Amino acid sequence: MDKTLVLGLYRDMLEIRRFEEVAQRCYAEGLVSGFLHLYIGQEGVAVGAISAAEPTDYIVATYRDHGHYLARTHDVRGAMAELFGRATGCSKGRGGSMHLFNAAHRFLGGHAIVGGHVPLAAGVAFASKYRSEKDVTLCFFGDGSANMGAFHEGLCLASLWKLPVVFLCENNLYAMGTPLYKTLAVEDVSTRALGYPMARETVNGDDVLEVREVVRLAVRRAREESLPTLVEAKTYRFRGHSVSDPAKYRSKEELEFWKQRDPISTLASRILDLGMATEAMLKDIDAEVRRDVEDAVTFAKESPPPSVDTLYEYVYADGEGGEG
Amino acid sequence: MDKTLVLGLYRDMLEIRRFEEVAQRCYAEGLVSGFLHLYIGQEGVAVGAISAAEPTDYIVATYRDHGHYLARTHDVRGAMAELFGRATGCSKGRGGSMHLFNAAHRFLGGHAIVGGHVPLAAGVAFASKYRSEKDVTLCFFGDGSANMGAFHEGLCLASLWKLPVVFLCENNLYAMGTPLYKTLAVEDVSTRALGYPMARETVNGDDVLEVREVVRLAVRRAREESLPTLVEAKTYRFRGHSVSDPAKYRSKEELEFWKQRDPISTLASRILDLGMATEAMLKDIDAEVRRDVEDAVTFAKESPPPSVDTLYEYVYADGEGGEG
Amino acid sequence: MMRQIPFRQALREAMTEEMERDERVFLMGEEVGAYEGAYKVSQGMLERFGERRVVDTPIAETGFAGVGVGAAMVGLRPIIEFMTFNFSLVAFDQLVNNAAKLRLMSGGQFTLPIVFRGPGGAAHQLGAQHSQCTEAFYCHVPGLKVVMPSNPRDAKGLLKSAIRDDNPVIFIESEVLYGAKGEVPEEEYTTPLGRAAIVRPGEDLTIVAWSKMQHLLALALPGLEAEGIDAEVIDPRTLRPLDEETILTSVRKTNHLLIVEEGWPTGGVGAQIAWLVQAKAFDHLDAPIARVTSEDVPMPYAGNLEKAILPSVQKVIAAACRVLGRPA
Amino acid sequence: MMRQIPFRQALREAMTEEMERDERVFLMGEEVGAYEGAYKVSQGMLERFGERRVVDTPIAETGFAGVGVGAAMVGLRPIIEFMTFNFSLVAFDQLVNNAAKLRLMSGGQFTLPIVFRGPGGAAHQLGAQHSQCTEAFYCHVPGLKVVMPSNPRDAKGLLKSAIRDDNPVIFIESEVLYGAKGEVPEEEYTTPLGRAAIVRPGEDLTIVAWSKMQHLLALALPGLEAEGIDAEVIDPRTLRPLDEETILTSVRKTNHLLIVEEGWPTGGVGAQIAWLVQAKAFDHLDAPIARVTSEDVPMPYAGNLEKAILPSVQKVIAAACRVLGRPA
Ligand SMILES: Cc1ncc(C[n+]2csc(CCOP(=O)(O)OP(=O)(O)O)c2C)c(N)n1
Ligand SMILES: Cc1ncc(C[n+]2csc(CCOP(=O)(O)OP(=O)(O)O)c2C)c(N)n1
Ligand SMILES: [Mg+2]
Ligand SMILES: [Mg+2]
Repeated sequence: MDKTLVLGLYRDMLEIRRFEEVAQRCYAEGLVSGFLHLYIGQEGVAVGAISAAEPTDYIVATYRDHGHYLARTHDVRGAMAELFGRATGCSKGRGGSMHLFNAAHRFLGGHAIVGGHVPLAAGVAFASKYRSEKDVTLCFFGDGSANMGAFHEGLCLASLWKLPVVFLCENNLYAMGTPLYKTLAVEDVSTRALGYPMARETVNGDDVLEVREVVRLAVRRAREESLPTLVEAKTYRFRGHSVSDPAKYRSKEELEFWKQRDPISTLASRILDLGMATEAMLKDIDAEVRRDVEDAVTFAKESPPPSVDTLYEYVYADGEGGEG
Repeated sequence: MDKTLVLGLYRDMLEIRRFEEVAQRCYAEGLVSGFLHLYIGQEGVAVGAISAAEPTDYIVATYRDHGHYLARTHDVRGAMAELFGRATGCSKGRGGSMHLFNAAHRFLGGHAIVGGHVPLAAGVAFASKYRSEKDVTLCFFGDGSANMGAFHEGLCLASLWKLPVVFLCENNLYAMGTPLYKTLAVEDVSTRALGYPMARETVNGDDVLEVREVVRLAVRRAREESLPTLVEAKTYRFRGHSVSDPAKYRSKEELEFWKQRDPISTLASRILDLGMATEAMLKDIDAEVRRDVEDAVTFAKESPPPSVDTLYEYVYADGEGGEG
Repeated sequence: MMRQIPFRQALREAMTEEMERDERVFLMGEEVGAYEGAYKVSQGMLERFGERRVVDTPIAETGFAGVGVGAAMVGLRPIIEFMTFNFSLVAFDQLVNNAAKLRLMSGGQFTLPIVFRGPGGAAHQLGAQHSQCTEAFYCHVPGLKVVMPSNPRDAKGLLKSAIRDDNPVIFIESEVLYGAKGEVPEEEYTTPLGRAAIVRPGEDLTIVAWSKMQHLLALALPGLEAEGIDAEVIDPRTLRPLDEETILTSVRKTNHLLIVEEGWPTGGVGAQIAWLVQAKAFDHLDAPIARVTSEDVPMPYAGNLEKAILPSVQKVIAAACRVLGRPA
Repeated sequence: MMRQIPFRQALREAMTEEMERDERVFLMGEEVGAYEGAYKVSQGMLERFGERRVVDTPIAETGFAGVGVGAAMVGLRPIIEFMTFNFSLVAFDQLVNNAAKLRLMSGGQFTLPIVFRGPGGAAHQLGAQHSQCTEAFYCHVPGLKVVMPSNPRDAKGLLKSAIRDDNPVIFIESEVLYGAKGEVPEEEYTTPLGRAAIVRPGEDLTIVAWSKMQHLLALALPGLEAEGIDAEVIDPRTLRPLDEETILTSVRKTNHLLIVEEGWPTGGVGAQIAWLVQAKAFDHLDAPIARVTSEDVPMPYAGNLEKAILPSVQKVIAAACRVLGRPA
C-alpha cells in the first residue's frame, strides 16, 4: 500500500469528521440553521469513492453532502460559510447545507428530493458520452432512494444507453427513523441492479481502501466500456438523521457494534500496525485539519450575508424578470 | 380439456375481435372519436387471464381496455355506447374508449397515463388485504410501462407488503412506434421482477389456455399466499397503436409471422382437431357475437348523448361545487 | 376555561377519533408509525391502532399516493401523509390525473374519499426544494378540495370533515404551526369545508389570509390599529371550494381588499381571489386590490434573504395603508 | 407573397436551424426519431442529425426530463419533447424542483439552457387525462419561462429564442394547430421572449388570448364587429415573463378587458393577468375584467360535453357584450 495515498485518505476522512463535529457545534450555537445532516461514520464511502475518480469526473450527491464536497474540493471555508448562509459560501449562501455546489470542481450538488438527482446524474453522463469526453459521473444516494420512481428511471436509462456513470448507494441501514428491512424486500439494495440489468458490487463502506478499489473498477468500466455500475456500500451513520434527530430507534449495542468499525479509527490502527506513521504524526494531521476547520469558522463568521439587494439574482440567467 | 370451457374462451375472444372490427368501422364512419386503441391480436391474454380469476376479483387495465372490459363484463352495449359517447355508455359517456369502468363487475378502468394505474392496482389489493377479503387484483399494462417510475413503485410496494395482486404485462413488442429492444435493456420485461424480488412467469399470450393456466397459478399465489406475481405475456397487436397509426414501422413478414399465431384461429383449429365442435358450430358462434355487436351499435346509435345540463355532475361526490 | 392544545395534537385527535369511528379510515406515510411522525403528529397512533391501520411506507410518494387512490376506489378512506407537500410534487400525477379525475371518468361510479395531508410552505431556512407553497397548484384542479387551517380548533374540525368527505381533499398544514396552541373543545365537533371564518370584524379594510399568514396578521393588527385601520380579517380555511360569499359580503362593506399569502405571487391563490372579487364586487371597490406575497423567487437558504422574501408585518401594514390611500 | 407553412414545419425548421447552428442542441423524447414524432413535428430530423442528436426514449418522463436537466447543467442545450404536456405531470418534480431551482441553489454557478416542448390542452375527445392545460402550473414557478405561440411565424421565432435562452423554457404547442398554416419568412429570424403581439388594434375592448384561443378570436371577430365592437386583440405569446406593458397600455386605451383562455378558471393564467391589470390600471377600468375559460371540470369524453365546456365564439361575444354593458 502506498503510504502517501493511505495517509491522504486518512486526512481526508478526518477533515470531514472534524468539519461535521464543528458544524454540529455551530448549529447548537445558532450559527447554522435549516436541516443539518451529518456524515459522521460514513466518511469511508465518499473519500474512498471520490479518490478513485479523476478530479475532472463529475460528482452528484444528496442533502447529506458535506463529506462528498470536502473529499472533492477540500474547500472547508466555502462549505462552512455556506452552512452559515454567507455570501462567501460555495453556493453564495443560497444553497445551505443540503445544496453545496462547486462548478470549478465539477461538484454538481447537493440535492434534497430523494431520488430526484439520479436521472440528473444520468444526464451528466449522457452529456459526456454525447461529447465523446471520457469523464465519468459518480452519483451518490441513500438506501432510501431504492423505491423511488426517479431512481428506477435513472437506472433504466443509464443501462439502456450505456452511460458512463457509477451509482453509489450508501446503505446506512436507515432512512430517517425507518430501518431498511421495513422498506426493502431484498437485503441488498444492489439486488435492484438485476432487473435493469446493470453490473453491481457490494462493498464494506467502512473500509476506505476497499471502497476505493471497487469504485476504481466501476469507474474504469464507465470510462473504458461506457457501462454503468450500481455499487452498494454498507455503512452506518453515527448520529441521527439530522442534528434534530435523537435516533432513539437504534439500540446502544447496534451503535457500538458499528463504532467498532469506525472507518477512521480502524484505518488509524492499520496505519500504526503497518508502521506507516506514528501516533504523533496522526495527531499532527488531526491538529492540522482542526486548524483548517476552525479557520473556516472564523472565515464564515467574518463573512457578510448575501446582500438583500441581490434577492432576484440567480433566478434567471438573464437577470431579474428573465427577458429572453 | 373441458369442451364448454374451451368453446367459451373461443366465444369470448371472438366477441372482442368482432367488437374491435366494428368499432374501427364506426370510427371510420365518424361515430366514434378520440383515440381508439384496438386489441385485435391480443385477445388470448385478456380472455385467458380474466377467465382464470373469480368474477369478484378486481381488474385494472390501460387505455387499450376493450378486450379486458368485454372479457369481464360482456357488456357489449355499454362498451359500444361509451365509444359513441352516449349517456348509456358504461362510463356514462364521460370516459370514452380509454376509460371504460364498471363498478358492479369490479372493472376499475381504463387508465391513460402509462404506468399510472400500477400503484392504484396495488392499492386495490391493499384494500382487500386490509379487509381480510380474499379478492385478487389483476393489473394489466403494456411493455412500455416497464421503465416508468410508477410501475417501479407499485411493484416495490406490492412485493414489500405482500399484496394479492397479479401484474400482467402484455408484451406486444411495441410501445407505439418503438420496438421493445430500443427501450428495454433486457429481453423479457419479467426480468424486472428479479430486483424487487417477485415471482415471475413468461407465457405465450397467443395461447389462451396457457395464459389461463399460468394466471390461475399466479391468482392462487395471490389469494392463498398473498404474494404478487409479474406475468409477462408475449403477444402482438395486428393493428397500429391506435386506428390513426398505419404501423409502417413493422415489416409485412413480421406481421404475417404473428398472424400465424392468431389466438383465435389457432384455437379454432385445435377445437376442430379435437372434435370439440364443427365448422358450423363455430360459424354459429361467430354469427351470434356479430349479432350482439351490431345490436350494440344500434343501441349506441339510438342512445342519447349526455345532457349538457349534467356538465358538473360526477366532479364532486357532493355535487356541483363540492361543499363538504 | 377551554383547554389549550397544540396544532399537532388537534390533528392527532381528529385522525384518532375518525379512525375509532370508522374502521375504513387508516393513516399511511413515511415515518407515521414507529417514528410517530416526522413532526410527531401521529404520536401514539401506531400503539393505539397497530401496523394495519398506521402504515409506515418506504420513500415512494407516487407509490403510496397511488395505493391510497386505489384503496379509496374500493371503499377505504385513506389518510395519506406527505412528510411535506414539497414531496407531493413527485406524486403530482397521482393527485391530478387519478384522484381528481377518476370519479368523472367513471361517470360517477367511484368515489374517492381520500385525504392527502402534511405541512406546506417555508419553515426556517430549509432551502428552495423544501420551502414551497403548493396550494396554488392544487386549487387549479377540479375534482380536488383544498383545506388550509390556521389554528388547532379549525384544524381538528376541518380534518374530521375532510376525512368524512367523499372527495379527495388536499389538507395543507404548517411545520412552524405544529407547536402553536389554541383552544379546542373537549366534546366532539366538526367544521364544515367550504366555509370561511371572520376572525375579526372591521369596517375599513378586508384582509384575507390563511394558514400561517393568519398568525402574521395577528402580529400586524396592533400596527394596523395604530394606523387607525379597522381591518376585517377573514380566514377562508378552505381554498377550494372557496367561500366567496363571506369575502364578497365583507368587501361590499369595507370597499377595500388586501390578500396576504405565503406563496409565489404569479398565479397564486390570491390572484384568483382578486379576480373573483373584482368580477363580482367591482363597483364596491374604492381602490385596487392589494396582495402581500413572498417574492417571486425560489427560496434561498440564507436567513436574511428568506426573511426579506416572506411576507412580513411591515409589508402588511404598508400594503394596508396603500390600499386605503394613507401615507405609511 | 410570403410562403405559407404549417405550424409543425415551423417548429421543425426552428429546431433544425438551431441544431445546425449549435452542436450542443439535441432533441430527445418519445417517438421523436424513427417515428418522426407522434405528431410528425420532427419529420426527417433523425435522418438529418442521426441517433446521437435525435434521441428516442422509453416512456420515462421523469427519467429523460432529468437527463435533460443534467445535460443542461454541464453545457448541452437539450430540447425535451413531451408527447403531450399531460405527461409532464409525471415529471413535474424534475421541472419544478430541479430545472427551475438549480441555478438559484448553486448561487448562479449553473445555467439551465433547456426547452421542454410539446402540445398542451384539449384536442378532440381525448378524455380527462389527455385534455389538460398545464400553463397555469408552470407560470406559477419562478425560474421557469412559459411560451405559447399561436401561429407558425411566432412558433418558429419563439422556439429559436427559447433554444438560445439560457433558462428552462416550457414551450407549449397545440395538437389541433400543428396543421394550421401561416406565413413564415424564408430568411432566418428570431422572436424575442417576453414580448406580446398586438394582433389587431382596436378602441373599445382589449382581448387577451394565447395559443389556440387566438384562432377562436379570429372566428369571433366578425361577430364582434357585427355587434359594433372594435376589439384590440393581444397575444402575449410568452406567459412568463409576461409583457405587462403592452397589455396595460391597451387597457388604458380601451378601458375594458376580456381574457380568453382554454384552461380551468380557478387559478388560471387569466386570473393572474386580471389581478395585475386591476392593480396597475384600476382607474382605467370602466367595467369588471371578464374571462372566458373552460368550465371548471375534468374534461369528459362526449363530444357535446367537450364542446359545451370549451370556450366558444358565442361565449366570447357574450362576454365582450357583457364587459361593454351591451345587450347581447
Ligand atoms: C421525495 C422525498 N420524500 C421524502 C423526503 C424526506 N426525506 C429526506 S431524507 C429522507 C430519508 C432518506 O434516507 P436515505 O435515502 O437512506 O439517505 P440517508 O439519510 O440515510 O443518507 C427522507 C424521507 C425527501 N427529501 N424527498
Ligand atoms: C406517462 C405517459 N407517457 C406517454 C404516453 C403516450 N402513450 C400512450 S400509449 C403509449 C405506448 C404504450 O405502449 P405499451 O405500454 O407497450 O402499451 P401498448 O400500447 O403496446 O398496449 C404512449 C407512449 C402516456 N399515455 N403516458
Ligand atoms: Mg440511509
Ligand atoms: Mg406494447
